[in-house]
Amino acid sequence: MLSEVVEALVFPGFLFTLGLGFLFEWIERKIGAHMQGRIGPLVTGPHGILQPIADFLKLLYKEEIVPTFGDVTIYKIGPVLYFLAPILGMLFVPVMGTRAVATFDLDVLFVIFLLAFSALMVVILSFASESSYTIVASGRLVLQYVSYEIPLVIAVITAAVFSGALSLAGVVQTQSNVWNVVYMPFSFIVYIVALMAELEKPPFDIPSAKTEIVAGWLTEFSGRSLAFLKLTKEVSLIFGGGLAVALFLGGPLGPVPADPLLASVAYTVYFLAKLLAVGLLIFILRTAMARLMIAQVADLFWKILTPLALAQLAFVILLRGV
Amino acid sequence: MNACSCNGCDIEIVAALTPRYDAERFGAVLVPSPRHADVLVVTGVASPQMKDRLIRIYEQIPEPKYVLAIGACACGGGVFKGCYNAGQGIDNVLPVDMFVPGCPPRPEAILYGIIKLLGKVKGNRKPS
Amino acid sequence: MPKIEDAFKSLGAQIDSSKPGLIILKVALQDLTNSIKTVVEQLGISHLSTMTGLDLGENIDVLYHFWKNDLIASVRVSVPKSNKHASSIVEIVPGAILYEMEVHDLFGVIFDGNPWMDRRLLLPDRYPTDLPPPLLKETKASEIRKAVGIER
Amino acid sequence: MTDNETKAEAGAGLIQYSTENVVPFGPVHPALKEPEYFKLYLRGEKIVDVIPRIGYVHRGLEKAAEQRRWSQNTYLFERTCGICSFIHSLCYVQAVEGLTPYEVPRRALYIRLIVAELERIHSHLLWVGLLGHWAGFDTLFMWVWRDREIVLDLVEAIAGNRVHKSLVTITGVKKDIPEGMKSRIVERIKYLADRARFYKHIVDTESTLLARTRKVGNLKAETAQRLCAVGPLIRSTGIPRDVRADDPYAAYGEVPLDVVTRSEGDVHSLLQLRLDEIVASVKAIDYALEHMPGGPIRLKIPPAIPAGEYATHCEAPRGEIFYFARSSGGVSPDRVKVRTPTMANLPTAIELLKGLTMADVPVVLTAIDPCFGCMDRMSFVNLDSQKQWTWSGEELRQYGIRKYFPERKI
Repeated sequence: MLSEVVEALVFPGFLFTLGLGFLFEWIERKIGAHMQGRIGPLVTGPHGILQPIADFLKLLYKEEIVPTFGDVTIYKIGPVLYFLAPILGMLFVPVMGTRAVATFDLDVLFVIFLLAFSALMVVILSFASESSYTIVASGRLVLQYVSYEIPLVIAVITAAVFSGALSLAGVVQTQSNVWNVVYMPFSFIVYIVALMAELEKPPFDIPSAKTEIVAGWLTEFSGRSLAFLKLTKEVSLIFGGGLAVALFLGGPLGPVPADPLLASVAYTVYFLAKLLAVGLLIFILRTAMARLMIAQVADLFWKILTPLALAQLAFVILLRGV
Repeated sequence: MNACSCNGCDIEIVAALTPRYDAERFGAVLVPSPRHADVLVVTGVASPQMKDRLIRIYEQIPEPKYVLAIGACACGGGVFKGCYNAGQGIDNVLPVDMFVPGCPPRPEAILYGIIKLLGKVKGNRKPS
Repeated sequence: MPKIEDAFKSLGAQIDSSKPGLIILKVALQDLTNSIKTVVEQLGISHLSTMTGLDLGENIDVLYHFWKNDLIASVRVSVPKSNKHASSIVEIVPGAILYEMEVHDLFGVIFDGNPWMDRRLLLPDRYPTDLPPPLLKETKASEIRKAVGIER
Repeated sequence: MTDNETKAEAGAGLIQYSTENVVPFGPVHPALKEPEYFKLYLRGEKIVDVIPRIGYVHRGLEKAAEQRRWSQNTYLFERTCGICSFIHSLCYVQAVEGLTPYEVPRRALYIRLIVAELERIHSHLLWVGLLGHWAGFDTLFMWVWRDREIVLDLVEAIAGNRVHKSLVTITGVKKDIPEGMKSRIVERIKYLADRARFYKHIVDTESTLLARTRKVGNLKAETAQRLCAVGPLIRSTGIPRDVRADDPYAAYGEVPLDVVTRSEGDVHSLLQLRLDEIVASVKAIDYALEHMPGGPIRLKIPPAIPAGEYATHCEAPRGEIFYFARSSGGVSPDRVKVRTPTMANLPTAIELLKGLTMADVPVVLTAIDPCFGCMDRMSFVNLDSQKQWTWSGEELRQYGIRKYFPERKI
C-alpha cells in the first residue's frame, strides 16, 4: 500500500509533475528568448533554471487583493480546483511502465472529462472576478473552448478506437511495435493544435491577450491564487503533452533491458524524451506565430480541423473494421 | 507607466527588454496587469491630469510594491520645470524607491536601476 | 506658382520678397469665411496645416496656414479682445475642427458654428474656468500651477 | 449587450457606469501607449458623433518657450516627442533661421538630412516592431527592435546621444561627420536595407500576421484628403503628399528621393509603405554621404533674432510637422506654435469612426494607430435610452465579434 502512496505523491505523481512543470516553463522561456535573439533568464540559479520557482515563491508571499464586487467564494477555491485537475490527470498517464499509477478501464473518458473540467473552471474563474476585462475574457474563453473541444475529443477517440481499448494503459500496450501516429498523423496534428488552444499558447492566447485586454481572465488575480494559476498552466502542458505521448507516440514503450528495475528507468527516460519532443514542438510553434482574432480561431477549428479529425476517424474505423 | 512623458524614456525602457539588453536575464518581465506587478516603472512629469490616475494605479498593486522613477522628468520635472501643466517629479506623488536620472537614461542605466532595486529588495526580507 | 501668387495679390495680400514661398493675406473679421472659401475652392488649396493664435496686446490674431506643394499661404484675421468671437470654417475645411478647439482652449477665442466649442481639448480637467486662458500674455505660469495643484 | 448594462439599473437617468481608468497601466506598448479618450455618441447601433479628449501629454511647451532664449528652446522642443525628437528641433531651427538673414552652410544642411533620415528609419522600425507586438507577434517585435539598435548606434556615433540628439543649432550643426565614419555608416545601413526587404517578405507571407492586417480599417483617399491627413496615413491611400518632395528643406532639393505610395489604405499597406520608406531613406543617405560638400558646419550669430514672423514645415516620420515663430526682436521668442503630425491625423481617425457601427471600431483603431497612442478607453452615450457606459477598446472588439460572428467573413 505504501508504494502506491509514494508513487502517487512522489514519483510519477505530484512532485514529479510539479518539477516537470517548472522545468518546462524554464525551457519555454529559454527557447522563446533564443528564437528572438535574447538570452532569457540567466541570473537565478545556473542558466536561470530556478527562475520559475523564484517567481512562484515570490508570488506566494505577496499580498492577495480579493475583489469585493466579485463572487468571493469561487474566487478563493477556484484556483485550487483548477490546479488539481491536471495533477489528478497525470496519475493516469503511464510513465514508469505500461500501467499508470491509477489506471482503470474507462480512464480515457475520465481524462477527457478532466480536460473539459479545467477549461470550464477557467470560465467560472473569470466570471468570479467581475471586472470589465474578465467579462470580455470569459466571452472569448467560451468561444475558443467551443471551437477546440470537438476536434480534441475526436482526436482522442480516434486513438482509442484504433487501439481498441478505452484505458490509456491498453492504448499504450497495443502500440508496442508500431506507434499510433504512423496510422493517424492528422489526429496527432489536430490534437497538438487543440492542446495549444486549451493552454492559450499563442496564436491562440486571445482570452489572456497581453496587449489587448490587459491580462484577460487573469487580470484580477494576485498573490497565492495567481501563483497557482500560473503553475497550473505549466502543469496542464505536462498533462496534455503526457496524453499526446501516451495516445500517439506509444507512451514509455521502447527497447528495454530485461531487469524490471532498469526497465522502469528506461521507460521513464523514453517518456521524458517524447514529452520533451512534444514540448519543443509547441514552444517553437508558439514563438513563431502572431495572435489570431477570435473569429479566425473559430473559423480555423470549425472549417479545417474538425472535418480533418472526422476524416481521420472514418479512415481509422475503415482500417480497423477491415 | 507614462505619466505625461515625452516617450524618450518609454522607448528606452522597451529597448531594455529587446535582445541587446534583455532585462529578462534578471527575471524582469513586462506584466500586463497591476495585480501581477511588483515594481511600478513611472516616466514623465506627472501632470495634474495624470496625477490621480497615477495614484489609483499605485493602489492597485499588491504589497510589497516598489516604484522606479525613470528619467529626469520623473526625478524632478526635468526640462519642463516651470511649465504650467508639468509637475515637479514623481516623488511628491508616490513614495519612490529608486531614481534613474538621464534624459533619457540609457538602457544599461535602466538595467542598473533594476538591479539596484533588486538589491534593495533583498535588503529587507519581510514585505515592507 | 506664379498663378497662385498673383491670385493672392488680387485679393490684396502683402508678399514679403525676402521670404519666398510664404504669403500672408490680411483679411477683415467679417469676410473670413468667404476668403477661406475662395482660397479653398477657387485656388484649390485644400490642406490646412494648422491655425496659430497670437496675443498682440489689444487683439488676438488668428492665422490659418494652408499648404500647396511648395507654398505656405496663411490667411490672417485679428479678433478684438473685447468680444472674442470668430466664425468657424468647419463646413469648408472639416480638418480645422481640432485646431479651432486648440485655439479656443489656449486663447479663449470662440468659433461660432464649431460643434465642440464647449468641450476641452488640451487643458486638464481641473483647470479653473475663471482663470484666463494660459497662452495670453497676462496669465503667469505659476498662477496656473497653483490653481491646478501641482505646486503647494 | 454585456453584463455592464444589465447591471446598471434601468431608467435611472444617465447612469455613469465606468471604471474611469483612462491611464493604460501595464506597459503594453509604452512607446505608443499614451493616454487619450474618445466619447462616442450612438444612435442605436450607428456612431453618430465622436469627441476626442486628448491633452494628457500636454505640458504647456509653448508658454514655457516664451520664457526661454531662442537657443535654449532647441532643447525644449526636442522633447515634445521622444520618437521624432530631431525633426522637432530641426523644424524649430528652420523657423528661426527664416527670421534671420543668415545662410546656413551647405555641409550643415547635408548633415541635417542624414540624421533626419536615420531618425525616420529608427521611427519606422519602432512602429513596425510595435505593430507586431500589438498583433501578438513578439518575435517580429524583438527582431525589428534588435535591428533598430544599429540605427541608434550610428546616431550616437554622430550626435553623441541615442534619443535626444541635440545636434542642431540656429544656422548650423554642432558635430561634424568625420571621413572615417562615412564608410561605417554606408555599410551598416546597407545591412538595414536588406533587413527591411526581409521584413517585407515576412509581412507578406506570415499567414497569422496577414490575417490581422489585411483589409483592416481601409481609408479612402477622398476622406484623407478632405480631412488634411498627413504622412504615411495619406500616402497609403495613394496621394503623394510629402514635404521632402513638395517643399524641399535642408538638402532635400539636391538629394533624389522617391516618394512611396500605396493604394489600399489598410494596415497591411501601411506596413509595406513604411518598410519601403526605410529602403528609400537608405538610398538618400548613401547619396548624401557621397556628395557631401566641405566647408564650415555652423555660423556664430548674435542671440537676438530680428523681429518678424515665419512659418515652416518638415516631414516627420508620421507626417508633416508645422512650426511658426514670431520674434519682437528680443532675445526670447514672442510666440512659437507647434503642430505635431498626429494632431493632423486625428480628424481622419474620428471621421473613420463616425458612421461605423460599434463592432468595427477596434479594427479601425488598430489601423490608424496615431503616434500618441492607441485608444484604450471609450465611453458611449446612447441618445435613445440615455444610458452611458464605458468600455475599453478591447471590449468593443469582443462585442463586435460576438455580434457579427455568424455571418462575418474574416
